[in-house]
Amino acid sequence: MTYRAEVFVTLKPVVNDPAGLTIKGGLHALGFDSVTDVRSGKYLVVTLDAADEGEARARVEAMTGQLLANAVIEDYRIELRSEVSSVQGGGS
Amino acid sequence: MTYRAEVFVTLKPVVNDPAGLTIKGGLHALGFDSVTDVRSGKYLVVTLDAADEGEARARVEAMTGQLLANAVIEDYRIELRSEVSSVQGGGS
Amino acid sequence: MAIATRRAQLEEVALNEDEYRAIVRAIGRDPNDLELGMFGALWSEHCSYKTSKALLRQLPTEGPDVLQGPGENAGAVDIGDGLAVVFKIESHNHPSAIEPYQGAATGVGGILRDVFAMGARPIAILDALRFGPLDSGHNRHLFHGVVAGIGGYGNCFGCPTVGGEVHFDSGYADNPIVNAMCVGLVAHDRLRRASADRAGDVVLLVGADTGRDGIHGATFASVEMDERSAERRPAVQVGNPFLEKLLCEACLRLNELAGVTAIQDLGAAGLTSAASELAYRGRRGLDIEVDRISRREQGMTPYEVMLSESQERMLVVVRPDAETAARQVFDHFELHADRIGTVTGTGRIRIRDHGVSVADIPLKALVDGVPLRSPVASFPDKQPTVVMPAVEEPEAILLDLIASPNLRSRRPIYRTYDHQVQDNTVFGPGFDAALLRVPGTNKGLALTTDGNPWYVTLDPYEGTKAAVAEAARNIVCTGARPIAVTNCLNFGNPERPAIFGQLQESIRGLADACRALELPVVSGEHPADAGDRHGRPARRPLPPMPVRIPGRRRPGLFAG
Amino acid sequence: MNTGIVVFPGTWSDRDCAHAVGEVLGQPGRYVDHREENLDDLDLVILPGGFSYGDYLRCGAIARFAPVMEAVTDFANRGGLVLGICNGFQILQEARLLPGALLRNASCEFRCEWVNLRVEQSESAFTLDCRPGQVLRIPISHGEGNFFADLQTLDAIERNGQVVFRYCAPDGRVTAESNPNGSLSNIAGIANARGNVFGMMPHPERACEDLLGGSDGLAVFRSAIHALARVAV
Ligand SMILES: Nc1ncnc2c1ncn2[C@@H]1O[C@H](COP(=O)(O)OP(=O)(O)O)[C@@H](O)[C@H]1O
Repeated sequence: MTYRAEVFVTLKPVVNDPAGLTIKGGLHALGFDSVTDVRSGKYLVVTLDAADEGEARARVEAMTGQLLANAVIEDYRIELRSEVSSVQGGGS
Repeated sequence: MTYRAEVFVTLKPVVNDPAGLTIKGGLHALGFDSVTDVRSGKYLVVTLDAADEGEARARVEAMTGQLLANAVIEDYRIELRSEVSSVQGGGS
Repeated sequence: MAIATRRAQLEEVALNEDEYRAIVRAIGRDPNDLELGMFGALWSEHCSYKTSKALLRQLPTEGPDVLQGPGENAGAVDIGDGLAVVFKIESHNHPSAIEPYQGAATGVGGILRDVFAMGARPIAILDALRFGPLDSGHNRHLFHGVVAGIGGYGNCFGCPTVGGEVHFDSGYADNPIVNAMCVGLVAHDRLRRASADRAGDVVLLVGADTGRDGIHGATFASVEMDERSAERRPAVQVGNPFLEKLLCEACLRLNELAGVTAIQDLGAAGLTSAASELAYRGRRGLDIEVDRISRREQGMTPYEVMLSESQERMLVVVRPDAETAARQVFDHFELHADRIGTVTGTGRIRIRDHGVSVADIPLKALVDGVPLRSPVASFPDKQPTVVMPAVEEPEAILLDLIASPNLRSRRPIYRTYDHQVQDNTVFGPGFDAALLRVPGTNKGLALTTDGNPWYVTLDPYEGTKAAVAEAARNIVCTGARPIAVTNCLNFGNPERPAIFGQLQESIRGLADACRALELPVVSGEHPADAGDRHGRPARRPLPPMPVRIPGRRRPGLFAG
Repeated sequence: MNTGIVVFPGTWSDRDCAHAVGEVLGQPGRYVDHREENLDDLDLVILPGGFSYGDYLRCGAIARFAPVMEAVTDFANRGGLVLGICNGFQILQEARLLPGALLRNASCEFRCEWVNLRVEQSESAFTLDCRPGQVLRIPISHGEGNFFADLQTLDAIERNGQVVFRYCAPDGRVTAESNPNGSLSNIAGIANARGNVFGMMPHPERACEDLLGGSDGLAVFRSAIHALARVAV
């Protein structure tokens, strides 16, 4: 089966977010004064093959913990979707 | 009312994604061979005040179109949540 | 073919009926879609200089120190000690107007490839920029994006950006000029000309996979059919400076190997242009198996592959017995290489897709057969006049001048550029000209770009001469002697009489100034996409000049 | 001082470091490929600056898993001297050989300019040649050099004397204006608890010749030479 995982990586709340601040400033300069806060993060879409959802989730957790996020400064969240994989229909 | 909008900005599928490719290579090097694709994008959480959901959504659409994403190379998606704002309880 | 369809097709590839007839004469039949697309690309103003070629012949291009004049990836000049300096300037105006960060970044990427394709290690970047006034949000967006893009690419690649210039004027509102210059160093005996002159050699395509990038107007509706095709085609690319760094190191290492015949970068008109020019320069032919090329997307047609302008790709031509050694170099840098064809003795470029011939064109016609155009030139009968305002409050005027965007400090720009990496920067940005040490010698190299857009608008001939003179003065101020010039003539579409008139005058000025100063012009570009939105010419050519300091290294100079 | 200079894909100050250590200081050394696994011949390992793997995910995140990093970790655990400069510092943090993390500069912009560094710790292997409080002038060149650590960690490294350099004014005062990137407590360089692994954002290899603007960076490399000599005695 093919799975599509969305990984959201954000800076921990205690960590300063200069990019978010800069974007907020840019929005204010454009007249969007009602914006009170912007936090910036990463959005990664990982497509992977796995036997079942449990395996897929375990793999994405592992790769996020090891590589995609840095626990010193970042939090993350994972959302998993299964996809109709090309193999399914073919019966190969 | 205070709203919290999540903005997901991704490169259009036809656009080259060097970061995604490199991350995929990194995952393969770590032994995550089952990963077939990685696309990298931005995840922005914007907090803003607006009279109602319609206004909030219109504003976030406008700021995304103007600043947060460049339609030439990027797609975006917006998810809006209303938040219990501190003003609510106060009855002001 | 129905006339209406053909007219639409010709419009797509920006060729006219006369040019179409010339193609039919050259190949003895109607071209197919792919062939017409290939002619459209190589016969474009951008690749062929069909309009400006005759004018550019006026430029002095020879001199005792010139090792390579215009016509190669970049020019090369002898600086003694067995070393050559290789350099060129190029524009990326249109992509930068659409996506300033990536447009500028890929502009830097393109000019870096031109230099390392010659076998030279890039040692410096300079950027010459023009924007509309910064009180407009859009111009600010363009300005910040372009500056960040230039820094983003150069900093990541590891080549210092040591100088440049920036001007603001309403003529450039929404239409920035983004020119990037790259300078490299190479030993004479390693200087490479991209020429495939041995039949039987193997052609390798190295680097990024090929995507539907930059196919732009040179595409037919009839080939692509569905409406969504435009959407499938990104107008701007995302650059990959990391991959380019690996490509550069690999090419420099290949340059040391025996059996490597040619290295050529892929730029405008992609593989079509790179392959054709390589083979034509070597008076040979080329067979390409287009299905061997790795693609980024499924379902790409030979047309799309041959005309793709995907960045970070190089063509490498090697003797069959050197392929293994070349592959070892690519493997070391974890680069992907496809063997896509062979050099032949036919004088033709032949493309096959899964064994079926899809294009077969004589190279002479493709590379050198474009009928030259000589558009009408018009010259304004009166010089525009500028009225000097009365000076009433000199103190206030002085303060205004100091605060004016065209005079104020450029430090906010250049401190975002790594101007020191490679450990040779004696004077970085902030001086009249940058000064680099030439490693391993007691020499320095002074570099600058210059051009005053207002002078050029008022009088293209005198304005261009003034630009050369100012650049020469900047060089001399560092204690160096000017030795050569590259140039980027940012005028608009030369089909317009007023613009062609300006171009004509500007080139005459460039030629006269360079002759007077005994400076050869060894490379340059004439971008056709530099018009401003009012149809006025973008105001300025810039003749940057890399220069040598003869004599001893000067002690005790401080940068920073 | 047999020096190994590690080259990752995307590293660029490898050649600058080789120039400084090899040509200016005349020390022997070699480049170390990121796939190598044996560093036994070396006295000092330098992880130079650059954009390893384009810094696309996070600076140093992918490089930290290169085979050579296991060898670097062993080398460090055996007490070998390891110097991480700029991207090298980021890689050492990703590898957890040094504490904390380096965030984007507070300005959100890349900065290339000369800065002043106050020597906070002159017992470190890389500052032996300096006086405490001495001010060194060395350039920075980075977009992500904004030092961060949680309060507990920050407290610990301050107490242990692991803070080696702080950004300062030319007269040595540690001020907000002299902080080029928003680093916590103006921290520009830190060592591990044992003192043999050191990371700094500024580029000492760019400050080894007066012709190029200054030679204060030599102190870092000379200190390492002296530290090794001391061990050998
Ligand atoms: N876009 C730029 N990129 C890099 N350096 C720049 C840029 N613009 C200006 N500079 C540097 O700032 C200094 C002053 O620029 P400028 O005002 O154009 O000088 P001048 O008019 O004296 O030639 C020069 O040393 C130049 O190299």
